[in-house]
Amino acid sequence: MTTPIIELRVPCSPEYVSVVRLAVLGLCGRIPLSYDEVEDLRLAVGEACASSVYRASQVDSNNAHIQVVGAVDSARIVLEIRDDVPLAPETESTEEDSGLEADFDNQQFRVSLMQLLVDSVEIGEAEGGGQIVRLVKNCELNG
Amino acid sequence: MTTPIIELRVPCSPEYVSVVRLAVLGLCGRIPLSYDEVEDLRLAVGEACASSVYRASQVDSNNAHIQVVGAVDSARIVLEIRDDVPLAPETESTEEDSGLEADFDNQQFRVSLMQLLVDSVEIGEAEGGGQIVRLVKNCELNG
Amino acid sequence: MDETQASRGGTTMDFGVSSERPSPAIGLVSVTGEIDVYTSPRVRSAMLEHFEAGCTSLVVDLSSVDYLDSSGLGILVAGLKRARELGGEVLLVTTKPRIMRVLEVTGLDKVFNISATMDEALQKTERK
Amino acid sequence: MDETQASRGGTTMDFGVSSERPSPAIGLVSVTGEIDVYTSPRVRSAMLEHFEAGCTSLVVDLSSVDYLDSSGLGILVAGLKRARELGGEVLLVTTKPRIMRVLEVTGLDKVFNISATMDEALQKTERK
Ligand SMILES: Nc1ncnc2c1ncn2[C@@H]1O[C@H](COP(=O)(O)OP(=O)(O)O)[C@@H](O)[C@H]1O
Ligand SMILES: Nc1ncnc2c1ncn2[C@@H]1O[C@H](COP(=O)(O)OP(=O)(O)O)[C@@H](O)[C@H]1O
Repeated sequence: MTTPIIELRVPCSPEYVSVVRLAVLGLCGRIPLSYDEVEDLRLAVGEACASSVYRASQVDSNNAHIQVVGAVDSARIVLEIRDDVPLAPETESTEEDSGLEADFDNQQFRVSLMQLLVDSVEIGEAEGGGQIVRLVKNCELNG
Repeated sequence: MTTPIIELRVPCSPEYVSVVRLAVLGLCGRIPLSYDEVEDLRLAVGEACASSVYRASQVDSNNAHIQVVGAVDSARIVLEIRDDVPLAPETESTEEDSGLEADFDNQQFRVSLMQLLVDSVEIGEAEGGGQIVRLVKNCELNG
Repeated sequence: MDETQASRGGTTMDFGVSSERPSPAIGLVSVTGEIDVYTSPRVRSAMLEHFEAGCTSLVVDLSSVDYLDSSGLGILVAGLKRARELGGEVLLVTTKPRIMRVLEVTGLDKVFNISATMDEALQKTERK
Repeated sequence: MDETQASRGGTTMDFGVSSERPSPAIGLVSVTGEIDVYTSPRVRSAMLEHFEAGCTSLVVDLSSVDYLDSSGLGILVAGLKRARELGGEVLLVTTKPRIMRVLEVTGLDKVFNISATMDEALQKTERK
């Protein structure tokens, strides 16, 4: 990653995902991306955060945080979304007793959506055991 | 300060002040403040950042950063805006050779403006030598 | 309030859900604001209430929604599954390019019946 | 583009300054977006250009500005000082409550001549 230029840390809970999206919007004001490219990136970042929030809810991680590090240059914007929620071993998704299952709303779908929205998505394990999602969006120069 | 809930770190330069303002806007979505109260707070935060940016420009601090720590509860929002720009000894403001002096645009005016906009402003020296501005805005419950 | 809120960048403060039942079998859910991991449970509740009241088809008005993430998509798809089990369907109302983009990119524009206006959607449900 | 930009919360992407000279003595500066520590130098340049071209009075159209910080205020006050030295003045155009709020809280609503419309401001300069 090139020089990190912004860092943001919020609680890993649903109500703070919009704070991250707004900060990313601010960061995008500094680079040559079109309206649609910015919105695609904002959605991808929202998905990465939603993935962290979902994993935190599965393990009752009340003190978990999401950290976002963003770097931009004239050619691309790189965003790393990292959490400190222990990566669980793969489990069968548990059925809720709710009567309207959001079983479509799973982690794999989030990953696919991110891949459709940005130029590169890498998912790995952070030091200390959380998840890192690294999103890259290339900028078209003079675009 | 109560539990810090968001932390944001950006380069101490003019183009990143709007990123901070947008993140504060996101944070304000979580608390019972009116539209005008939120805008007052956003302006106060912008002034604190402008003060850091101005001081960095005076000492050629290219690698300086602004760190914002925000905490909210139902009664108030507390924002600390901290930089790592060495606090200069008081100097006479130097005249630019520009022909349109912004001599009104000084640090004291920023402090006064912040005091008019939020309920409490405290300015101090950060560990390591930078400036900390601590802004408190009280929330009217059910307001 | 609408204009000032809008100019402040769509925080979740602006979020709202309202419900109506134009006929016993049809539930109408109108959403304003951003549908994300924080707000989508409220959309889910409104949809569930209609099913529990005996509706078989839902019309979800997204014409004032400009952000829709996978949490919201998941809830819409779950609602569609439920409606189909009951012999009904879920119709979406939107013309917003960003919402169309998300539906297209996920292929869901082919799964949902999408209308430009509420009237058009209601006519489609009546025709059945 | 205007509507979508506005709904995205006023990033400095939307910023713009344009200049006109309706008469040799009067410079007109129209600003769109947020005036802050990043964008205010562009307002300053536009004002300076008019003075250098021989204008003695400026009309600064802030009717599409919804954020104005101390950097912007400083530049407007510096411009007013220069204009007064030349026997002219600086007129502001705005009806935005947030801009009026900043001018009132700083007492600058009593220092600047503020008009609701550009026409009103231009009439005031002609009357002199
Ligand atoms: N394409 C991918 N590349 C890297 N990691 C992936 C990919 N797809 C899924 N993962 C990882 O696998 C985890 C579980 O995915 P999945 O099995 O779809 O979740 P669910 O429990 O909802 O079924 C995700 O959180 C993600 O970290
Ligand atoms: N009311 C105050 N409370 C605490 N500190 C203050 C106050 N007013 C000014 N300061 C401090 O003094 C510094 C210099 O202010 P000032 O002399 O007005 O700046 P300038 O160099 O523009 O004249 C500010 O950066 C601020 O840290």
